[in-house]
Amino acid sequence: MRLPCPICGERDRREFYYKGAAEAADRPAPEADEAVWDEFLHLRDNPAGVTRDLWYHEAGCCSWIVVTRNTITHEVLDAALVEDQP
Amino acid sequence: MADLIAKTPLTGLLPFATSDLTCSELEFASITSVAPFRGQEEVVSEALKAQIGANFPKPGRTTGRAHARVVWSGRGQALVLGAAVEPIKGAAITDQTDAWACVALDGPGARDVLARLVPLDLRDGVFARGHAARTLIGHMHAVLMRTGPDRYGIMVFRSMARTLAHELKSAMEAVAARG
Amino acid sequence: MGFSGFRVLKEGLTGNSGWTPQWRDPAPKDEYDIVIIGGGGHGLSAAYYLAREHGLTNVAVLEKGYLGGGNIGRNTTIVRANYFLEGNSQFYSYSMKLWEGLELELNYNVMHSQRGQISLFHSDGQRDVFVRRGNMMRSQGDDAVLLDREGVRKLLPYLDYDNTRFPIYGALYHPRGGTARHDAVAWGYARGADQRGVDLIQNCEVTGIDVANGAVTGVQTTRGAICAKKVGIVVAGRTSQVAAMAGLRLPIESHILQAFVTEGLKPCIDHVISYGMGHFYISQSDKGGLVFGGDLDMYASYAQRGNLPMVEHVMEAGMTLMPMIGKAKVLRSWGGIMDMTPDGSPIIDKTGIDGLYLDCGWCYGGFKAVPASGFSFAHLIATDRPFEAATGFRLDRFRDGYGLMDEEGTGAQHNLH
Amino acid sequence: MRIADRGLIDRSRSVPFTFDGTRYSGFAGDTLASALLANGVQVVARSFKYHRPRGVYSAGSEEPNALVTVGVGGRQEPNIRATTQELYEGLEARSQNRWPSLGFDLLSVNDLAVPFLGAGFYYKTFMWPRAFWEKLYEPAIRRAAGLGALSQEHNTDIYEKAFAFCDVLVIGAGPTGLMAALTAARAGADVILADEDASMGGRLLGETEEVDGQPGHVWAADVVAELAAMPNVRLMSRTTVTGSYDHGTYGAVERVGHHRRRRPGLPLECFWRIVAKRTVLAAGALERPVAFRNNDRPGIMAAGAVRAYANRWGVSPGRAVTVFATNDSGHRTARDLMDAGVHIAAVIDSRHDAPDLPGVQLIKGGQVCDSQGRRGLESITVRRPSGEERIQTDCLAVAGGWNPSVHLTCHMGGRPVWRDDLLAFVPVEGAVAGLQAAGACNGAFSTAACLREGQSAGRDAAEALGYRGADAPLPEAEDDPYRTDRLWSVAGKGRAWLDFQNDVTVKDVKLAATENFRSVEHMKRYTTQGMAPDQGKNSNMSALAVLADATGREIPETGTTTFRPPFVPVSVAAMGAGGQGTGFAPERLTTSDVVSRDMGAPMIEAGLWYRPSFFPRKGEKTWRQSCDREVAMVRETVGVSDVSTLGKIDLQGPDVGAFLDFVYANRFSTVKPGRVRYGLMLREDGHVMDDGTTARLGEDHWLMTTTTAAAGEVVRHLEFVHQCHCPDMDMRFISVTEQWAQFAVAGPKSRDLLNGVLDVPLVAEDWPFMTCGPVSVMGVAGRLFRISFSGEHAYEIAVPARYGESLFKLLVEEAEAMGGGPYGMEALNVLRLEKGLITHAEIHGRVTAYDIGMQRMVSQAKDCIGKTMSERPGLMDRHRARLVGLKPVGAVKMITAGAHLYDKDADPVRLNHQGYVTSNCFSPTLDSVIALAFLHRGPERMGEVIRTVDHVRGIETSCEVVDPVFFDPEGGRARG
Repeated sequence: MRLPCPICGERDRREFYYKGAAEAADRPAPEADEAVWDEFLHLRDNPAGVTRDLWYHEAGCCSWIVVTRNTITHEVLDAALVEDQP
Repeated sequence: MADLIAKTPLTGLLPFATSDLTCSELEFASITSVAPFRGQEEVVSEALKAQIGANFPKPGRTTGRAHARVVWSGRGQALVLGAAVEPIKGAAITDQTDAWACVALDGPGARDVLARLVPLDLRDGVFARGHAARTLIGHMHAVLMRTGPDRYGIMVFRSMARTLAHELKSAMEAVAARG
Repeated sequence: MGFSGFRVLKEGLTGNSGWTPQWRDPAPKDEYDIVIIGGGGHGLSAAYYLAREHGLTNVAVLEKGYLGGGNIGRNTTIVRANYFLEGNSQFYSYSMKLWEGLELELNYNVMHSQRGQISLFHSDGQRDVFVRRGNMMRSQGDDAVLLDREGVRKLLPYLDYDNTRFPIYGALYHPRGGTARHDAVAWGYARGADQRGVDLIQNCEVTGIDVANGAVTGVQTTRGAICAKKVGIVVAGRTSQVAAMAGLRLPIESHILQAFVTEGLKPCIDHVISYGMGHFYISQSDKGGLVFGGDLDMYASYAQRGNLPMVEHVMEAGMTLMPMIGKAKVLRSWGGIMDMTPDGSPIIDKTGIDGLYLDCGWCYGGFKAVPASGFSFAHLIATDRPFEAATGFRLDRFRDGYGLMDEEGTGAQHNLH
Repeated sequence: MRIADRGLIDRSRSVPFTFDGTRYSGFAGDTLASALLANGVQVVARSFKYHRPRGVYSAGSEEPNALVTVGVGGRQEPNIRATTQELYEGLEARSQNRWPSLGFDLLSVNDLAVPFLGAGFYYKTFMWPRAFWEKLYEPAIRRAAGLGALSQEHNTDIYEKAFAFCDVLVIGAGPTGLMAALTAARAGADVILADEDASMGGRLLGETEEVDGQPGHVWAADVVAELAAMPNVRLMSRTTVTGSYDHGTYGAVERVGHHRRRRPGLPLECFWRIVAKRTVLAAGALERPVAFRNNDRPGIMAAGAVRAYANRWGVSPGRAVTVFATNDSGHRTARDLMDAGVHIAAVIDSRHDAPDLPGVQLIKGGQVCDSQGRRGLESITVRRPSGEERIQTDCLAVAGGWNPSVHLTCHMGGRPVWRDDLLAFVPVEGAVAGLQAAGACNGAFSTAACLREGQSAGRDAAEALGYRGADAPLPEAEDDPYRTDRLWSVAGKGRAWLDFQNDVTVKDVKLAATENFRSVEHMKRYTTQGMAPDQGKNSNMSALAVLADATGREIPETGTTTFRPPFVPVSVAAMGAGGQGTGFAPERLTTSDVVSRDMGAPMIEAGLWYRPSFFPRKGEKTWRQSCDREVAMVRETVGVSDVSTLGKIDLQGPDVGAFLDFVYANRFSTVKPGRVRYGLMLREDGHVMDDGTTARLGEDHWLMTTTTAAAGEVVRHLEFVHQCHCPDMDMRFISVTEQWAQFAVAGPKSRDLLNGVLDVPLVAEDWPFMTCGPVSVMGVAGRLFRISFSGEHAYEIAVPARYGESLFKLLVEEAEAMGGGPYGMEALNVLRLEKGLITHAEIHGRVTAYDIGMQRMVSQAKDCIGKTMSERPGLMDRHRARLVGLKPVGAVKMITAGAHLYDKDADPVRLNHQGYVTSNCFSPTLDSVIALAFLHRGPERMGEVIRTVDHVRGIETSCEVVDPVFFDPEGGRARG
């Protein structure tokens, strides 16, 4: 498996750490409802198809990356730095 | 009272050579990490240029020359090898001189040895002289740079010097045994 | 038709002409009291116990492919009861008791083999954690023996004791742990459920769950609509999708776990060995193949196949621990879909919808749970109350923080358990 | 039997070898199989279940029967295919799965019990009595099963792994692959051509058909020579591509040393990860058998293999050869053998309209329905409309049609599609991104078609990458149409084998269908069809057809089982190369490592680091003696310990304070330059992640420390928080763990000791507890931190790592002169336990700040990672197990970590469980065993007497619940 790091280019999967669904980057306000925090931390769409998830180029440039990927085919559709996300 | 005695990371572990390949320790007078603060990339690059004659490198590249080389070492970060760096306004500077075990792998077949350890495309058109990468060597995080047609620089954390030497030696022996 | 050695002899002498189907292939009826979605190990087991324990036989199991085609047929067949957290420990202990009577219960040889499971440790700190585990096991009447390095050497003389990366300090030995023939477990439960009147319906994919006024009324399938008073979802690997049909969003992320089997070899590994430092576990099947596995590939996936970095990691772990397996050749690798939860422990619970029940989140520990999971799920569906040994598997524990069962201690990141 | 003047072997070089101890001789270029056949060895193995005698069946890696063992001890390798094992001088091979000998195998009695050993028989019996399964039945089954044996000794061979990258990977160097590689390479693409065989050419090496007017093997050799001379081509022979993986990654195993005597340093195998932008699969096709009664007898072989043995190795597997064909492949075999002067007793072709074959007895519309022979084949029974007849023969060549090797196109979930004109499955296009199948594996069976498809696939691959060149001209070659009869198994009584290796017969498949194992996956699992070392390469297709027939379905409707990697079995040692010994993970060594070992300190693993356990002195017999002394030393004089392994993170920038406030539970922005503060870091789920001290070195410059084990995790976490949650915070951080060697100097005389090495002595008022600052250590710029993990007046001194060893030596010498010395992890642990300080034994991932009595550190005045979730009711519940100290108060003075806690009079059973012990030690300071534990409602139960029970060790102790800080609770010693 190869992933396109926006900084380093295409690299072997073994250079990356995987965290999970991209919503882990969208932290709720501290005072948000318990249910909102439960959604953020625990509940997942977990799609069988296109998903967005967070990878860390740990053995590379140390960027956190949002990868848009298909969980059935493993096709990679996009990769972008989390920092550059709107 | 005696002075403190300095010891390099690979003392006693290298050099090592096979018939056409050598692996030896690289010693830099200093290694300094330079990380420009937000929006200071240009300023810092200019300051570096003024100080040591080399700009801040683009990702995956080195700048400068043997005794004052700047190697890109990650997101918003580079290592200055050799030349001392005075504080630069607009950048976080840390002394990393003692943090790295540095090795030069030199000779025909160097790429074959690296192919046993590094998950990178090292073909000429892809990883040319002046290129650098953060990657893995074996299971170790590394900085890899190509400094000549058959010459590469490899850096790993100091504490892993013995493992690095062992991995390189095994790969060199296996390559040599194929003849 | 009963199975026995006598029967095998008799059939053998009469040309093996008297064998009959081990289960029927009924057409789905329009309505059942209970529909179980998912004909895997847990679903078949639940159906069996609904009939066996609760006399509920107007039950259908709907399977989109073939019976036992999911993780029950794609695992490393390990059966153990060595959990240490309240909630898990009693459940797996109960499951072990069911395993120990399973052949006679099902009249099916599932080859449950209590060859002993050995969990190695590599530091004093790890030893202390294993002792805590062993004490939990012992305090509920299960078996756990602390072995020192020499004790391990006696049982496993072939490990590398001198030159391995993480030296072996000792092990927690669980003599009742072992393996079972995974497919046979599915088939045994299927045959037992079928014999008691449960309809096992293959090639029948559920495409919708019908809910009216907050209560389930049935399911839509590729073979037509089926009404049901109660519906149980037990579809590891597709849990999130099926639950979404009822509007549920679950604390699950699905991941690949690869496993491997070598060519058949003469007996050399007599136990189940767990090597935590390398995320590696191994046993030898009755056919002689070394069956082993490692950690998740670590990225969400439904592909049922993995990639080389984890393959290599597993093999390297095997080589540092037991370099005698180096010349065994890997014949086949495969990947299962693991429904990972935020604490690494499962869910058997009601949902917010009346009559809709959930049995999921088995991470990569589902095989050994098959008997007790089915038993507990059947109890929940039949009585609307959780079975005592499974009360910890609440769906909302993550939200309120009560009774989290994070055996690994790695926190609310699904893939780390 | 050797045939004169045939083959590509080198008859000038004879090669001696042994099989089961008997000496034989072959020629350079032979495989073990060709040499055994040349020497007339017909029986080479025993089958898996019935222990039937078996002979060589094929000439490739798909071989189902001829599996042998080579080598002994750490080099013993079972299940080597005699068909791919190249002969070399001194090769010693042994047969397997037989006892006492290949000729007389006791377990062949299984063959008499056949009626009782059908598919799935074991699911129906061996259930009574229960205990007999593990004790009697299972061991017997296990002993009988399996093929070869491992020696149970550590591997002694070298294996390696490597990466390779290319534009175009061509898999298989037959006519298709050679043409594809040549076309792509001439266009300018970087090409890797990988082939399983020692010589490239594929089937051209075993056939007599001409290419471009010259023998096929000559054409192949010319192309290989051209490719070898091109700088953009890499030829990888003896390399089997074993699996396709995501995004153009392929696994491949190269047999580097199997074909020769061991050469020192030479790896036996190399496992390659090849990354290709485009791939041409030219894997060819495999010839399938036809099932008929007793079709497993030695001497019955694949027709293509029989003529390959004749054409490539100059061997005839028999003196009177018969052929059983459903297609023209059998005719070619007959023709080639006749040309070589071998007697063809008969050709039996199931096709009534088979083409004529002059010069032999051709039985059109006939079928072979049985075979006879004591060990090997002696005769066959042929059925034709007019009746049955026996024909004497010692070799039957079976041509049942060709199965394209679609495997690599299916590893990523692709399902092959059925072609009724070929009676075979072919790859579905696009099943593997970037891969194109061509030639025989794509259903193109003539040489000309292979060359055409190879050329076009090579061109497409190159063009897709922007390379264009003139095509290599297409050579002339045979373009015969392919047509095979629909014959999978011959009707009749008795056992007709499908899977030779697992002894699965047509009857077994039918029984499975009868018992409603109708899904192909059910049939496979119930009968074990296709699960043997050849992974069903020889048998799956026929078994599928038999199942389709038995269940009244068409073949495509019945479907295939899933093709899984690897394509051929790959050794654990190859894929796990580098792992044996200590290579599984890097070893991290501190600068004091050598000195510590020289002092006799046993080293223990911590994270990936090695740290000294204790420093034994003369006369000390146990670790406890050393540890007690080291503890006393620190409490009374001074001790030195290397703490460099703790993570150190340098943070700079105007927003560091705000950042630290966010990642730590407590506040840091208020720390003054020159001061140090202890911090607690939470995970977002509200549990404790790590702890450590952070020093403010300057206004915008901070240094965070982490625990050794969590250093990597913390850096990753900080990057996550910064990049994902607060990218606008202006700051930079970097690990400086490796830059600094850092030593704890602890004890009442610590300042005195330091003053011996510092250029400017410490002034007490300038260095109160929890301060930091720069120091000069014998002219070297260092850092000093007044912090304590022992509860004593203590410092940590840091110098650049190059001076680490030297400073450590010096500190130790000075300390010893003052009555102190170095201390190791054991003493460090005792010192911290006496002070109730936590490590990851306590913060094990399931505890909260509340559980460890630090809930007040979670600042209510600010947000931080983990704060909201730490306030979940379940995490604040007063019944949670919370940190306490324990001291024994009864007759038993031992408390052990891992013991469980119970009320004093309660039964020690799970339902009464009250908590557990996390850490324990003997405290020489207090002359007592002490322990830290988590106890339900712990802090409310001070003074209560409870019971610890260590069931597995059989220790039960009455304990008093006490404050976790056992020693100097006011902290006067550390501050003083």
